[in-house]
Amino acid sequence: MSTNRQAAAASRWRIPVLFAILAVLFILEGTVRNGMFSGSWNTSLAILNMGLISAITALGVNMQWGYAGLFNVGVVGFFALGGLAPVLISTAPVEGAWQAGGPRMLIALATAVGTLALASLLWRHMPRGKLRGLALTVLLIAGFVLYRGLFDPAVTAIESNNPARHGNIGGLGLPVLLSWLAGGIFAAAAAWAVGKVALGLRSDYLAIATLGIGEIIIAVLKNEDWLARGVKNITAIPRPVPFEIQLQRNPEFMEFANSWGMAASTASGIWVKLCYMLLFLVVLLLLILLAELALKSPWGRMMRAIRDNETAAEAMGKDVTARHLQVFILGSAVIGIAGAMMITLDGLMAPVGYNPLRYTFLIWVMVIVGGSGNNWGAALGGVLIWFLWIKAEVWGPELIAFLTAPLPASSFKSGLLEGAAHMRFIAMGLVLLLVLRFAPRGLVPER
Amino acid sequence: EEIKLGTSLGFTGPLESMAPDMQKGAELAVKEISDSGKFLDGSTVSLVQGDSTCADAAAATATVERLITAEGVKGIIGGMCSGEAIASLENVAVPNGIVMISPSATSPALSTIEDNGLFFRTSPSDARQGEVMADIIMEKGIENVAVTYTNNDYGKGLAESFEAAFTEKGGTITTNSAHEDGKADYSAEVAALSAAGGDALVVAGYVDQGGSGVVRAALDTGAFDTFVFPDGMVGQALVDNFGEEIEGSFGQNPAAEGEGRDIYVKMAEEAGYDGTGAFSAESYDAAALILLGMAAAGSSDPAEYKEKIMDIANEPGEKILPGELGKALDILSEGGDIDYVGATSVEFVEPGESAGIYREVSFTGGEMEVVGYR
Amino acid sequence: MNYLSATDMRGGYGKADILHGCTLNVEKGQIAVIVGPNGAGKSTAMKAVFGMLPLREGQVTLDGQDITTLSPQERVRKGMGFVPQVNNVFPSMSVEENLEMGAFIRNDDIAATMDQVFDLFPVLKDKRRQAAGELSGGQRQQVAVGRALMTRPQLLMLDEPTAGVSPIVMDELFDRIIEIARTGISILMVEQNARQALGIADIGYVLVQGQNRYTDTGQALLADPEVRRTFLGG
Amino acid sequence: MIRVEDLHRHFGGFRAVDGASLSIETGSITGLIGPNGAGKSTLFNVVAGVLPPTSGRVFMDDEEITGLPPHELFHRGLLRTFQLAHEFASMTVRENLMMVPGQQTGETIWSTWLRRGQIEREELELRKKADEVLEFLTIRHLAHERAGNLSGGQKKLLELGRTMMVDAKVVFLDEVGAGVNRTLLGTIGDAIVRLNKERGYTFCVIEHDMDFIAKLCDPVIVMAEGKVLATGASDEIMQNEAVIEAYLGTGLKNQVKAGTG
Amino acid sequence: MDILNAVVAVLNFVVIPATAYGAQLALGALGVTLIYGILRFSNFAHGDTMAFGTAATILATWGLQALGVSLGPLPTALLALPVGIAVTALVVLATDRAVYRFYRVQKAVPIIFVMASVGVMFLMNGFTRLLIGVDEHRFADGARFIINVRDFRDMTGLSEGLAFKTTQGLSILMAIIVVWILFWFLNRTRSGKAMRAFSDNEDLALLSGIDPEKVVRMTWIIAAGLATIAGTLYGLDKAFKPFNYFQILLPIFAAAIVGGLGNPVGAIAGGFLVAFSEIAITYPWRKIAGYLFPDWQPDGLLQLLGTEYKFAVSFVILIVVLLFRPTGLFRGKSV
Ligand SMILES: Nc1ncnc2c1ncn2[C@@H]1O[C@H](COP(=O)(O)OP(=O)(O)OP(=O)(O)O)[C@@H](O)[C@H]1O
Ligand SMILES: Nc1ncnc2c1ncn2[C@@H]1O[C@H](COP(=O)(O)OP(=O)(O)OP(=O)(O)O)[C@@H](O)[C@H]1O
Ligand SMILES: CC(C)C[C@H](N)C(=O)O
Ligand SMILES: [Mg+2]
Ligand SMILES: [Mg+2]
Repeated sequence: MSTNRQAAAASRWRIPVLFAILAVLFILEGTVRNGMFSGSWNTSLAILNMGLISAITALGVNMQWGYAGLFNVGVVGFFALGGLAPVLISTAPVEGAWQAGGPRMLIALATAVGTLALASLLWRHMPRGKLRGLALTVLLIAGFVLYRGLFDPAVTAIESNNPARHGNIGGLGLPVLLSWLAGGIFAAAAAWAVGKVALGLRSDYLAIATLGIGEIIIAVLKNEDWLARGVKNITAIPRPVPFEIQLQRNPEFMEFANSWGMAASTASGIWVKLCYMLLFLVVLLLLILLAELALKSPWGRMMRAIRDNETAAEAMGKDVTARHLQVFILGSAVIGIAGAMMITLDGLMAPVGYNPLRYTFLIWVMVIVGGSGNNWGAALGGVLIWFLWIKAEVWGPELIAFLTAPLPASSFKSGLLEGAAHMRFIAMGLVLLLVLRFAPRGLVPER
Repeated sequence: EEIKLGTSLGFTGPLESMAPDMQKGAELAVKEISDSGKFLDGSTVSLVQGDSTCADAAAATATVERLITAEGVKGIIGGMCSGEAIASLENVAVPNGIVMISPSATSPALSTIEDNGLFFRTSPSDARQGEVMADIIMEKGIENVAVTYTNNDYGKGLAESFEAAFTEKGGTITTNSAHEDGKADYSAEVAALSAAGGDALVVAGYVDQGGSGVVRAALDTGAFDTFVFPDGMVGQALVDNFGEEIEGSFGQNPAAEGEGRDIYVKMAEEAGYDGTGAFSAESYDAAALILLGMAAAGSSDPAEYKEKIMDIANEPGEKILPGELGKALDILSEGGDIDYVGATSVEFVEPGESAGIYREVSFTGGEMEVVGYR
Repeated sequence: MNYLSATDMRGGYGKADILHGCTLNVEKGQIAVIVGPNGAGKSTAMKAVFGMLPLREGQVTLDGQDITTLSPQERVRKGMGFVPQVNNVFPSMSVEENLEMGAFIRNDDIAATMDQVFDLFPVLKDKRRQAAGELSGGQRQQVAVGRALMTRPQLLMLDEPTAGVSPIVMDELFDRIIEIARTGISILMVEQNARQALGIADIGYVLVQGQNRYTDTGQALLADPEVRRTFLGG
Repeated sequence: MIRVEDLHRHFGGFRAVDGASLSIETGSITGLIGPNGAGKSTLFNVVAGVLPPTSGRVFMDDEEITGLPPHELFHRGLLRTFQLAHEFASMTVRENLMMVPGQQTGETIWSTWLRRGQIEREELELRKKADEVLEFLTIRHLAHERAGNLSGGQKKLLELGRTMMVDAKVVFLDEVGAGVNRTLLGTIGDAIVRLNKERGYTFCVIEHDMDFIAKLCDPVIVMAEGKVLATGASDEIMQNEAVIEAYLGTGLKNQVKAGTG
Repeated sequence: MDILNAVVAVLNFVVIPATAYGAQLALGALGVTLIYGILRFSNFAHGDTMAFGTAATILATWGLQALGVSLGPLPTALLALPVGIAVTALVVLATDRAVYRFYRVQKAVPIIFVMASVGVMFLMNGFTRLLIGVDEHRFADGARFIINVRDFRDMTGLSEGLAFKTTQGLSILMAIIVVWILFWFLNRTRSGKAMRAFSDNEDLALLSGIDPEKVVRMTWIIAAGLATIAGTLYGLDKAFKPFNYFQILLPIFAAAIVGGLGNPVGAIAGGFLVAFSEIAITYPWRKIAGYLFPDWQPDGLLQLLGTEYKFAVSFVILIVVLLFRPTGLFRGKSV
């Protein structure tokens, strides 16, 4: 018992201390210039901003894994779907696109959804047997033919509308912050559909299903040009913050920058990044607050019970399926929000970039290193791992230069130095293994 | 003064095998200028390497951010792939007012991007290559082709511009379908292409990626034996990989007539790397242009030298080949004019990209032969 | 001389000790039974004897040899067999394979021993090809005991072997245990079915909070009203 | 209360439950005994909705409940314990109990953000209740222990404790006694009787300890090979030839010896 | 004649490539499934282990070629394979000693092992590239074809050709041999049974006198062997490029999981299921229709879905399979 209390006392300080260390890393990155750090606030803040987005993503994954034990390996898919929101909600409408095929497209999509809904009704309400199978097949085939009949011409029409520049359906021109919410909703809707189908699967089997769904979502984003130009990318997505150039042309800001003794470009860069940082921080803290409130209450207890033993939780009256679906949707929504935020930050939607290594596994690393089941841990892991991932680009080659320094010049040494870029992976691997070694349950363990 | 330039190339990621030779190209130009001692009152130049990963826009942006704000580079050679190049240009280079010259980002989207005159590229937009390729194929009397492209903005953009040009000229495209890079197996793609048929297969992909995989599977199954290779495919690797198997195939890549390229390849050989590697020569030119621009402006401030780049790239002036950068510096310091030709016969059109002179190659007897320029 | 002698064992799972100087002795061919309330540390003591728990103090000797520092699998080779209280079968292996695994360290012919086990637990013979994880609770328990018997140990340790087995099988089991003991094998077992178990015990230990509370012959313990009331359910 | 009609549950070709029909009267403490592998646990699992039946129907208060999911049965007042303890291993013992009651305000996610006060109050109640149950089961001192660290018997107690957290109508106990100290088992028996008398719970108890069955249960149902073999008062059953042959055995000698010893 | 043409076309473009690819996936999936079954975690480093093993084999092959050794029509790499396996086994054992053992002693939960394997994946990934570089290597020598298209046409007079590569034949043959040996080992030998017992219940295995460290070592050695063989066959058939070996991890995992994790038969079935669904579903039937119904001139390609969705299709199939068999075709484990 006494050991318990000691552990509790230790963990009370653990979180602030770790966050303080993290803050120091970023301050060093912003101020000190040597082989390890760049000494640029712009760099430091840029890393931090993406780190905050990663932290939110990690938070979403943590909800699914840490609270409920759902093994979602399709993170990249939900993240990408969230990224679709700024494109569809906030970019300017594309002239002629809607007239070309908008309504037809909506009807086609409605047909598809309707067919599926009808099919599931049929499945539930018809008695078992051959007839049911037959009816279902006929319905699905008819629905598919009808859908393709409506869908294909609509796609052709939209995509042939100025394909070099547009060829997509365009956005609604709404404020970009709204699209963050929409990103969450997109991802949540997909999660609902996926969850309905796949949540019956356990652990690694769920993993492969979600992995597949992630790949499918990415494939759709890449190949359905009418949606967001596919691999041809959408650029110039609106921003919620001023452009650096605008600031540089603003005399007041210039004066302000001068009073700090900073060059215009540096100051404007920092300013913009600080604006983003504030926005991201607000979102992150709000989400953590909500998550903590939920987790530290009977809801969270119920989730842990379900994670520990589904059969028993079910026998104790908890609707495991519904809860799984709920938390899967919530977590995905959070991932979607993060996805929308990243696209806003990048100002670019490039589906080719969505690769699972970066947007699924790296996020998983963040969650586990941070400490799964713990919101602060996940956030910490998110920022920290992102920092290391970026710094590994510099540290890797430094490391190998250091290691090979004593070697005499030879082709072996130059070969090693040439491969220095790959030290990025080695450095990342080492960091991961070291953290896991010294904090096997994560930096901030669940309890 | 010590001036720094940065490279932002995909040293890790799907094009990791292409990046090193590009880096070497840039290094060669930097070294040549730096060692000449004639640059901006004896300033030295150094090159800072950055990893753009080719695929991950966020990582590329972070890299360029570091190069600019932390390393303080005055110009960037990169990005490598169009998507990532656009992201880092819009998010970092333009806000910070730094010049970026990409050796290899060829997406048509970059022609119209808002860049404040900061972005240039030593490769042409793919919009042009489509036309050239269509001409070449038509002239061979082939009217029926299947197209497979790597599923990114480069591949798709090229495939679309080619399709438009080719059908315009009366040809037929039996299928125009994508392949993903880095997949384990391309049998399905080849099966589909073969079923669609066609007298030749246009492979708008990367030679050390899915492009080769598709060619391999197509050869093995006998689906096609004539291939058309655009820039992502043309390279020594193609000859090494397939040798006589692709007898009778042909292709084109941006590279201009003249000794420039041969000189560069020789220089590269002396420096111990392969100068024929895709976009390696373009990287040399990109670095040279930035530095010569600085020399012409007499300043390393991007806001000033960005204005000079079009001037030095085009006529009038004395033609400058690779290895003659010292001479160029001399001319510039005397206030003369130069017309940088470089390794790829640089000729810039508005808004600051290579006009697009292509070299037509064919594969006979296990060798790649240059048959003409257009 | 005791065949097994575990003296003054101290140890636990984390920082806190569960065993506070517990001593267990079994002579050759004897049956020793440990009883006690839930959570007294009976299973912990068994694990300690088997080397699955680091001891902070105390010593375990087998046949006069000090085995305190040996690993569990080395103790198996010294002739100890153990049936844990939970997780005591290989769930995805067939019943037959479970028994074979029991004989893993033996190099001689195991067919005869297996027949003996099947004689003892006839159900298992019918279910020999079925995965142990699909058996009923009591059948699993029988597989678990059978597995340990396959080792042909010199010292057989059983943690609640009769939990969940039906009366008829339980009687069989106790009869068989007596028989085994007669062949010179020592038995150390934990039982909640204390009255039957103490009935056949040569020596009984009552363990409370990691300490020996009473130690006596089985019959004597059964006769002690205090012991009966507090530990044996009246 | 519970009626089972011609229930079958097959595993592949094996008939674990093979046409069992039985009923559990409201207010009774019904014993369910039978040799190992008779199909008792399988029957439980089918009734409790864990396994779908191959055929046959289950009724509760004349309403068909065949195939309803366990959580729904819980809300109808049907509770069960598991033969192999199913504790929530990483949660504390007290949390294991506190999570049981349904309809907690704090279990809907919106209320965790909006109705903190209400939740606080409910939690206090729950904590008190949980502590009472722990007290009763003699494991109050373990309230803060991880449930996964409990001893085998303690886990069984926790299983039982969970059913005491809510007002149930019918409780299925699958071998609560196995591995539980006999003195404590006596107390548990008393508690079952008390819950039955005072709160009107109906019980169905699987147990191999015949003393326990005899003291508590009336009637007793005997299963063998997936079918019901006999039903009756416990002393009747103990004399039943078929039951003795299939289940009890004649060799009660140890027990007798112990009883007189 | 036309029917024969149709059959040959399907064989050439669907059956043979899918079978060879399926065999390669199956071998990879066997390694994954073995680790999962016995050490109970999904080993993300398996793809890079394959890459490393192949790199080692290639280096050995070059060595042999430099010595002038050759296997005639068979690739020299087969001779180099034992060297590759040995080196990989050593590396993998060292990794276990340095990384995984620690967590085993701690009895860490599987996800920690998974993450540790991600760390190992990064390391191996880097080391392989340092060892052999990032470029593509072809190391298949010997005869390329058992039958090639031209010969087949000349032989049969059909207009469709049929190609069967040596490496495809090798892949299939090796898969059969390796699988057979593995089965025999796991189900018939003492060590094999000890491995299964260990996978079922580690503590009880200990109580039965099984040395857990020995089991673990054995598992890693076999996994290293499987990885090297799978990687080398794949590299021989396609080409070796370190980057691709991370990509192939995806279909390999899909195969292992859909077959039922921990179940070797499942891994094999899964490998073929994945390969065939990728290749067969997106196959356009126009040519075949042309042979079978010469009068019919369809406009489209008669393709169910474009090849850009081939992964999507194969995953949809996997998901459907899992919906009906939640732990895979052959009832796998789940931790
Ligand atoms: N999943 C399964 N697959 C195959 N057979 C099974 C499965 N579950 C149970 N059985 C078989 O069904 C029969 C009945 O098992 P059940 O668990 O219902 O017995 P029980 O009456 O509860 O016995 P016990 O008193 O030993 O707990 C047993 O013979 C068992 O082998
Ligand atoms: N893995 C563990 N980690 C921490 N504490 C444990 C662990 N296992 C058991 N304990 C604690 O040790 C004490 C003794 O447990 P043990 O299993 O030895 O009891 P037991 O006498 O066998 O009880 P039972 O009759 O219920 O099986 C218990 O209070 C239990 O909570
Ligand atoms: C490296 C190059 C082949 C890149 C390609 N041209 C692109 O724009 O993406
Ligand atoms: Mg115990
Ligand atoms: Mg049972």
